[in-house]
Amino acid sequence: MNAAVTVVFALLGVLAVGSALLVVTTRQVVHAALWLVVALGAVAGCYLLLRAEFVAWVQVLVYVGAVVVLLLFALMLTKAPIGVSEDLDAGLAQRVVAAMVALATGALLVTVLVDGFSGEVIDQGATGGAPAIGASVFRSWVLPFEVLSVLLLAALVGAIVLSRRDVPGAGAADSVAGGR
Amino acid sequence: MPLLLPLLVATGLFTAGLYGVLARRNAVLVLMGVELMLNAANLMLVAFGAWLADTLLAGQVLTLFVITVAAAEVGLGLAIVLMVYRQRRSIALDEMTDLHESRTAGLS
Amino acid sequence: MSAVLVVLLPALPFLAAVLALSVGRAAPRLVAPTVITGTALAWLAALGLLAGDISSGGANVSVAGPVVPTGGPRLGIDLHLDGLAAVVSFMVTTVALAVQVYSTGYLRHDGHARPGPRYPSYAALVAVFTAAMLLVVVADDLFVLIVGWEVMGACSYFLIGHHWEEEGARAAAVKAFVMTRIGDVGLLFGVFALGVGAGSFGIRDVTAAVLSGRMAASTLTAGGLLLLLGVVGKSAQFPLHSWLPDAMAGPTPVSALIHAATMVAAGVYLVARMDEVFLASSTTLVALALVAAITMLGAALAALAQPDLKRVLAWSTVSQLAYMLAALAAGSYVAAGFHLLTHAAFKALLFLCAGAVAHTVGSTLLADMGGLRRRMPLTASVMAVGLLALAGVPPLSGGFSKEAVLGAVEEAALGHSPLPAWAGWVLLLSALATVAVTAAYTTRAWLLAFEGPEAASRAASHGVPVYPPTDPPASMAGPMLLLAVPAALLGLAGLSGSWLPSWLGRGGPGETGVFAAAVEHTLSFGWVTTVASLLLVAVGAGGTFLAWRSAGRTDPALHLGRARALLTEGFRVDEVYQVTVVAAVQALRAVPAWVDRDVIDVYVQGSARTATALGRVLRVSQLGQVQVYIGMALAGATLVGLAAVVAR
Amino acid sequence: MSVLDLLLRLVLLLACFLVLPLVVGQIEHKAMAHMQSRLGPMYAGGFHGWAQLVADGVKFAQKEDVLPAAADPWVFRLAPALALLPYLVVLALIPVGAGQAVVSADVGIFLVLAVMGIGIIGTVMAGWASANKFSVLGALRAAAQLLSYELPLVLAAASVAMAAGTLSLPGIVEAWRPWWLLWQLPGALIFLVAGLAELSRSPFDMPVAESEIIFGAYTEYAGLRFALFLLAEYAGIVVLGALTTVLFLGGWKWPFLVGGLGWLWTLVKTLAVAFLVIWLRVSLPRLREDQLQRLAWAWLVPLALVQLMITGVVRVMG
Repeated sequence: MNAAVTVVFALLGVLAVGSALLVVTTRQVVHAALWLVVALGAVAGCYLLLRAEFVAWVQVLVYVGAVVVLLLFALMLTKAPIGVSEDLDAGLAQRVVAAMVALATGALLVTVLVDGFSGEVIDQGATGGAPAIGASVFRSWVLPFEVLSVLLLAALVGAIVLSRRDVPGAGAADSVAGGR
Repeated sequence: MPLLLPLLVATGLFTAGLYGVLARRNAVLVLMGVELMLNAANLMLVAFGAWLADTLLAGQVLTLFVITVAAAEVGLGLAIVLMVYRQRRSIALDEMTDLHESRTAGLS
Repeated sequence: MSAVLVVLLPALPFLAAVLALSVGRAAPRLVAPTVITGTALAWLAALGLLAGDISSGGANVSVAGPVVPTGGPRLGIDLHLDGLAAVVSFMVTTVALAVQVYSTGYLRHDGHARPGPRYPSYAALVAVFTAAMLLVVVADDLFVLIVGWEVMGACSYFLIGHHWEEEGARAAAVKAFVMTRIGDVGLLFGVFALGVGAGSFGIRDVTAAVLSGRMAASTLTAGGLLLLLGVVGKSAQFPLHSWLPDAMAGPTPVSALIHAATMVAAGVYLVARMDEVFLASSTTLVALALVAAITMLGAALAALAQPDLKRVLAWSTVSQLAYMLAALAAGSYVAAGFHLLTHAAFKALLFLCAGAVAHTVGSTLLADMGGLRRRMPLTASVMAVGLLALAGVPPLSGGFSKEAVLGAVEEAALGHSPLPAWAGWVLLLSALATVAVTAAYTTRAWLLAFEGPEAASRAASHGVPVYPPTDPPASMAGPMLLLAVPAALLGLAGLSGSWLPSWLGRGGPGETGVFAAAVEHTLSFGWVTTVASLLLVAVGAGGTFLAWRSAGRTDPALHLGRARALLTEGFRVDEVYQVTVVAAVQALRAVPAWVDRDVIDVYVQGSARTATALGRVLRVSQLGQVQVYIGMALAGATLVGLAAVVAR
Repeated sequence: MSVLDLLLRLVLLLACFLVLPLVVGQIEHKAMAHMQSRLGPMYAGGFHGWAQLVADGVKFAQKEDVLPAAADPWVFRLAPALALLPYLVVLALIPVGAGQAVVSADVGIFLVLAVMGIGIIGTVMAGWASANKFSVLGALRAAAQLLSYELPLVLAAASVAMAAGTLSLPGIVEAWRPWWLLWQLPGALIFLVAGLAELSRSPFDMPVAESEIIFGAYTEYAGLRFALFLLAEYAGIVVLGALTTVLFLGGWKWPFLVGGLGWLWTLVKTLAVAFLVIWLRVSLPRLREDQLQRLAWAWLVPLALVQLMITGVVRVMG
């Protein structure tokens, strides 16, 4: 891998971390979701540079295309306002503690990682094309794959049961404006 | 490319996500923090997979699985959030404390 | 062929038991045919082996199994059948078969076509017991023998506790288990001592080592005394005898099988099988003789005063077992084996008769009987055969075998055996006294149960429906009649002085040894003892009869006065145990109780109190806010990670 | 490929991206007009008003760029670009002839589907940032519609990919055989219907239903930004036509005139599909919201699964 890739990766990484910080600090709730799109897209770019092509596009398809849309959907259903909301963050004390815990965790991770892997170099990523991934998933990982499919089904059923209103005992009487 | 670069990026994402999970009141924003942390883990998986030049592509396959689980988690999480919103007209996490023990009740 | 039969001997009843247990719930009808078939097949195998033994003048069949790697003395899963084993296994299977058939009738409740719900497990346990006893008989290794020995004990426990809803049955089961266990500990250590001393746990290896003088005298004495402890426990000899009368709480067929003919005979059999070990050490031999002397007379006296027919028989069993041990102490395992056989026959017969009586009267108390001779003629006649045999009246079996024992003991008293002469005299006097007492208590039992007026208050006192006692059904009467034949005629086998010795022979070079000259291998009847014993029988029986007549056909034991209560309670040995052993244990039990309450519980309750107190403190942190929890968890995880980093 | 070559391809792509939607728009104007027994624009440019849309563009450019007072300015401004960009990327991946694509990707069809999903974010952003109830409703409808129809779309495309044994778009065309028209017919129909729904085209145009919610997410837009949304819609038609062509209609293949002129056949087929889309708009009434969801979950998804199963069976047997 040449230096250009490293530089691009570094830029993408800065973009990802920067937008991630904006996700967690912005005081406009929809902006958080939009910054999340940027962060996730940058991570997808990182995958591409690590030659995990398939993973990158799955990231775009599932995260950007579906997860973020769902998040936006939920934000709008819960009446996200335009402009600054004051009630997005917890109190100052909690934020300070949260920052300390997060920084401590980060510092620990950095310490461990630098200690363990400084000097290691990625020569060539294993190419993650669709055929290779497919072969791996359906040969070595077929059992976890099947388990995951069951998990997805369970999540689907759970989400439907949670959101339906004609299930006895589920949901409140009032309704919310929405396109369903 | 030094291996440390993607690892540090992942650490940054994780730290940011952790802060989001801990410091936000809005449940959807907390879920976003969780997504960031999951992405950090994914990035590490892919980076280590690339470093090891794993022919089985374990890192990438696990990343795919994590993405799948994350999708399921978001679907359920948002269903719960909407449910809570329907009940209380609010999704502030610090108001959802009904399950904690009341301070006046004794041990029973 | 013979080897296969030897293996099949214990295997068949065991397989039958397994089968019976597995089908017992689903098809209770099949249980009785299964166990009877298994026992009958084992009986056939024993018959075949016995025929071979008789025709060849001594069986000698060995089956070598796998050798267990112990790193020490040799431990092989070996079986061996000699003449003694062949005869005893035939006896065991015969009694077992009779008991199995008898049980199908005995466990049938009134008005029911089939045996009760506990029958499958009962029948299977009896079959397991039979298999275990046969394993003991044919074992050629002390550990194989112990396996059978312990399985017998367990089966005995379950079968005594058959009526587990009764307090007495439960207590008797536990008592039997614990008391025999005390003896078994001795047996186990004796086996260790002898096995290590001989370099092998094989029975014939041990006896060979004893005969060749390779074993140290101290090892021999210690091992023999420890073995004797096991024998005393299993064969209910003084001082570990008191469980046997209590074990009469079990069903009567069980009493017949286990507590008369087989399990209690296992101790005698063990001594007979390993008599070289006992004969080689005069200390052991004297101990054996004293145990036998004390037990036979004491138990016979206790039998004299019992108000319960089954307890009379139980005490007499204790007494008769002591007779066999006396013969062994005198050095004549042939006489002991002879008495073992005849006793098994007539005592099993007596128990089956007692069962028949109990079954129809609804009680085992002598006071509830009386006048049964007219009501139950068949039972009365076979009971008479058994009682006469027990009293030792020729030409019934017991007469001959008892004479053989007395003859052997007389030889010992005259100094013709390894037993010291003084011990022989003690033994002889005790045995002769026992003859008289035995005649007395058999006469008393007969008079009270079968003569005299019928007990009028029988029904009223026990709430049993009033109906006249009758002879038992065919399933019970058949085995009784079957057993009556050997009980009457088996003694004739002793007419020729050489038949029994050849049948009971070891059939191998083990016959010749340093003690071959000293040990009696023939039956001898002394004129003096024969005449003396016949006179004593007449005295005992006649005295009892006169006492009965003179006291208006009431219990002759009333003449015993104050001693009666003492004898009824078996010389109050249990009370002695109560004030010594039990009291000591109960005193000691305060120590673990104190440790448990004031040491261990303090920690337990302390941890509970600590947890409660900590809970009060930690409850403050339970705000119900999930982020606080996550934050704390992560902070903790970070600290742990930090510690790991720093510590490295 | 050299830099010059790449540059040339990009210029061509941009030209196509600007011209083809205009062509489709003009066809829509005229075809609708004639189907409704009227003439449509006739004067701009001369022959049958061919320059009408160019004139419209100039008009849009002249209009004031209105920003609602309560709007979120950044998101409001960014939304049209985000709605348009994915179609540009997708168009770059379409192979017009053998080896003739601006960019060739190994996982082409997957990439296309992934990128097309992003477009909806532009619509949602527009709807939310407009600070208008109708706009939010429109955005919500659009998002719900996209989430529902993404599944049959992906499944139908997966069927073709399975049939061809590759995810590469040129590879699919190479593997295509005429009898696939029959084999993959249900998949093609599902793909077309789901694509229409993703584009919010009639009869799935509830997100922009002018009689209910004025113009949905685009209500507050005016001038060039509105033009960009319109452009995105027509570019979407072109992309849908091109994708249907490549996946189900054999791309550049035809019984004759193959050598070198494959791109012509691609163009013809694409425009034919685009015409079909216009035809449907004129012919069918708008579905209700619940009918739309029912169609997706009760018909298209099961049908797509059946198609996938048939494809699988044929592949394994063959």
